[in-house]
Order: sequence, then C-alpha cells, then structure tokens
Amino acid sequence: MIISRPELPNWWKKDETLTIKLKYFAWVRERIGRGEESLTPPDDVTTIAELIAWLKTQGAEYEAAFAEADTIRAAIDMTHVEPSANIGANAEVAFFPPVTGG
Amino acid sequence: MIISRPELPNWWKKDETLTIKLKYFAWVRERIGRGEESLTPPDDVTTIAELIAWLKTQGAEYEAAFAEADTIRAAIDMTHVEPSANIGANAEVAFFPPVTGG
Amino acid sequence: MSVRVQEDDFDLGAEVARLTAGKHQIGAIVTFTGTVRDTGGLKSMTLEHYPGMTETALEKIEAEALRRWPLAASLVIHRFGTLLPGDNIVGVVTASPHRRAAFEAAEFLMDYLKTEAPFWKREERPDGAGWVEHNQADTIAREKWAER
Amino acid sequence: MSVRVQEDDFDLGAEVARLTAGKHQIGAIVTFTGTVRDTGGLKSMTLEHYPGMTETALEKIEAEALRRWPLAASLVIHRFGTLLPGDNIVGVVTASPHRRAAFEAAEFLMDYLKTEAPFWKREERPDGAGWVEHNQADTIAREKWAER
Repeated sequence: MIISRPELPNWWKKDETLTIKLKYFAWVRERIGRGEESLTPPDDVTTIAELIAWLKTQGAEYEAAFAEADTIRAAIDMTHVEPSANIGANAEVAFFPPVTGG
Repeated sequence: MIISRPELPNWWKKDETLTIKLKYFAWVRERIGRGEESLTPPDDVTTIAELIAWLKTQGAEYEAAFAEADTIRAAIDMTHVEPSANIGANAEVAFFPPVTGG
Repeated sequence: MSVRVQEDDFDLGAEVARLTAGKHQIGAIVTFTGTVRDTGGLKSMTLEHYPGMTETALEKIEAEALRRWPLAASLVIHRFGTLLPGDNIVGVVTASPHRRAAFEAAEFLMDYLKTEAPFWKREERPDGAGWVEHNQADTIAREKWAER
Repeated sequence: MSVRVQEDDFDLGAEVARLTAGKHQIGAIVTFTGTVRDTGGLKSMTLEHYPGMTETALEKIEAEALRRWPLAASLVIHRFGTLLPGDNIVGVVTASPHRRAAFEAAEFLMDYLKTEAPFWKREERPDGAGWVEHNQADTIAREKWAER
C-alpha cells in the first residue's frame, strides 16, 4: 500500500509497503473466524472501499463477511470513517456491523 | 350566597345562604394574616371574581392581598379555576400566588 | 404509579430498585432530582403546600403521563418544610420499555408539576425572607406539551 | 465528566451522591438506566465492544454534551460481558443548574451512544444466539440533535 505523503519524495513512497492491523467485531468477526490479524494489501489499496474489495478476493470467509457491504461500518484508528476514507500509515482498521449498545 | 340549583323550588333557594371555607397560601396568607377562615358573602356573590371584589371591601388586609389580582390564582375544591368559575355549595375556595414548587 | 408528599428526604436509587425489581420488560428508567440551588447566600428554603390539593394535583399529573406514555412504573415525591442548599426537593422516576417514553414522561411530569402542583418556595437569606416568583419559563415549558 | 467501561454492575444512586456532594449550584439531576429487556424467552445477553475505541467514543460524546449544555457534572457507564434480563447495561448521569439542560444532555448522550459507541449485543435464547440488529429509530433519534 502506498501512503500519499506530498511532503516526501517519490523514491521514498515506493518503499512504504505497509502492513495493516485489522480488527473484526460481532458477526464480522464470527464470519471471518478471528478477531484480528495483520495483512499487507497491494500498493493500489488506499481506501476502506478498496480494502474491502481486495479482502473479498482473499477467501470465502471474507466473501461471507463482506457480502452485505452496505451493513458494514469501518473505523480507522478508532474513529468511524466512510468507505472513501484513506488508510494512513500504520493504521488500525476495524470492521463491524452497525453498533447496538446502550 | 345563593346556589343555583334548578331542581329545587324557589322557596328553598332563599334559605340557602352559604358559608364559604376560605384558604390562603404563601404571601396571600401572610397579607391576610391567617391561613383559613369561614365567611358568608352576600347572595349576589357567585363567582371567584365576585368573591375577590367583595373581599376587597372587607378590610385593609384583603385590599393588600388582592391588590395585584392578576397574580392571584384560585382553586375551588382543590381544583384550579378561572375567575369566572361559579362557587358551588359547601365549596372550599383557596387563593394563592402562581405555584413555584419542583 | 404513586405520588408522595413528605417532609422526609428520599433515596431515588432505592426507589428505582424497588420499582423495577423483577420487572424484566422495562428497559429504560429515567430519574429526575430537583435540589435546593444556592443562587448566592441562600440560608434555607421553606416549601409551603396545600395539603389535600397537592396529592390530588400530583395524581392528576401522573395519570395524564400514564395516559400519554407506556409506563411500566412511575413515582413522584415532593418534599415540604424547611430545606438547606443541596437538599432534595422533588424526585421523579419513570420506567418504560422505550427510552424516549421514559425521558419524555419524566420531563412532562416536571413541567406540569412546576405549573400545577400547589407548592410555594420561600427563600431565607441573611437580609430577610422572600417568596420565589413564578418563572415564566416554566409556563412556556408546560405549553410545549399541549395536545393539538 | 467521566466515562467508564466495565464488566461490573453500577449503582447510579451512589454515583449521584458522589457527583453532587457539596455542589450547591446544581439544582437538577437526571439519570438514565438502560437494562436488559426480556422481549420473550431471553436467557442472557452478551455485550461485545472495541476496547480503546469505546472509551474514546464515549469521551467524545461526553465532550460534545459539555460543549452544548451547561453541565456541572456528567457520567457515562457502560457494561460489557454477559448480562441477564433486568441487569443494568448503561447508566448516564447529568447535573445542571437547569432541568431542561439536564434532560436534554442525558437524552443526547443516550442517542449518540446508541449510534456511535462500538458495542454489539448478542441475545442468547433457548433456540440459539443471534446478534441484535441496529434499530433505525436510533439513527433517527440521533439526527434530531444535528446542529443547523
């Protein structure tokens, strides 16, 4: 994954292939079969939507978890984000159903 | 005071000059100098407004208490009423400032 | 479903425990506590009320709340007598399957109580005592519940 | 002005006493308690949450309430783990000089918490377990607080 950092020269960016820490909750966790993992998506995966699209190619468990993509919410570094949000360097990305606490 | 009771013959009404039980609260009580009393207004006093008008002729303490008639509230038999309300037989009439509990 | 007019203090935590014990359909409980607020130099506050009418008025207000919202439990406690800054004056509990109903009913009970229940507050200050004037905001607050 | 995420039960009566002790400017205290509601045959409910984000989210929600209303004290407690019908899930306390502020802030905290705080409820019934679906009414309730 390439993180867009305008202040850094191009030769630097190419080396910054990052590992994302992923967390899953509730039925997303159950369908994937684990609560967290670290993955290294290809360089062209920069947004939440792109990450979901790529995960769906990584096995039946992801396909099942993200089948109803509309009902899945995401957080980057513990803040709710939209599917268009860019995933920053060293981000913790979480996927979960709409919350039902309270 | 004459209570209008259509079902009773006229000869009966004339005898029914009633005593009203009056109660005063907060600064109305303080200005009148007592918390309750029983009074017998003249026959033509049938409403709250007429009762206030008559009381104001009964002494300086009533004049002081009812000077700001707009800020005084009334209840008949423990129910809030408007100045136009008729005072029924054996009624308990209370006068007090707007309530300030809670 | 009860009202109490008393000189003694109350404990809404204990009242909630009592009201909700064994009732597993409730889901939402709201309490309101009104306390004597020291607005600067207040020594004490004395609440006068109209015995008999007070209970009747509070029962009417509570019945109206029960008519409007699906309440599993409700309680109104109002104190009278002389109270000190910080003391409890009034306590309201509402319990319902739905939080919005519990919130609305509690606020309704307070707004109605403030304009209907025959209580009068007298503030005792170092320079003398005076009756608290009716707050016009309370009348306005009550009007928002008018049924159209 | 604090949030707590815990497995243990809580006692809002004791929390209110602690929050308001010696504070004579308060006047109005509202509490909300959310309990496990048995909607028919519920054995237990398990609350999963996102440790770290939960506290951050609740602190943000509380900070927003403090920005909007003049609160003298506030508290949000949310439990996680396995709970039984009737058990407390969430507790909110708001205290203010004005009752309307206390009511509004408490309802705001609950409405935001229901849509922002990362908790998920799983219901365990005799015929199996299932995740509670998000209630659209909660999203609508939250929208009424949007600043225009």
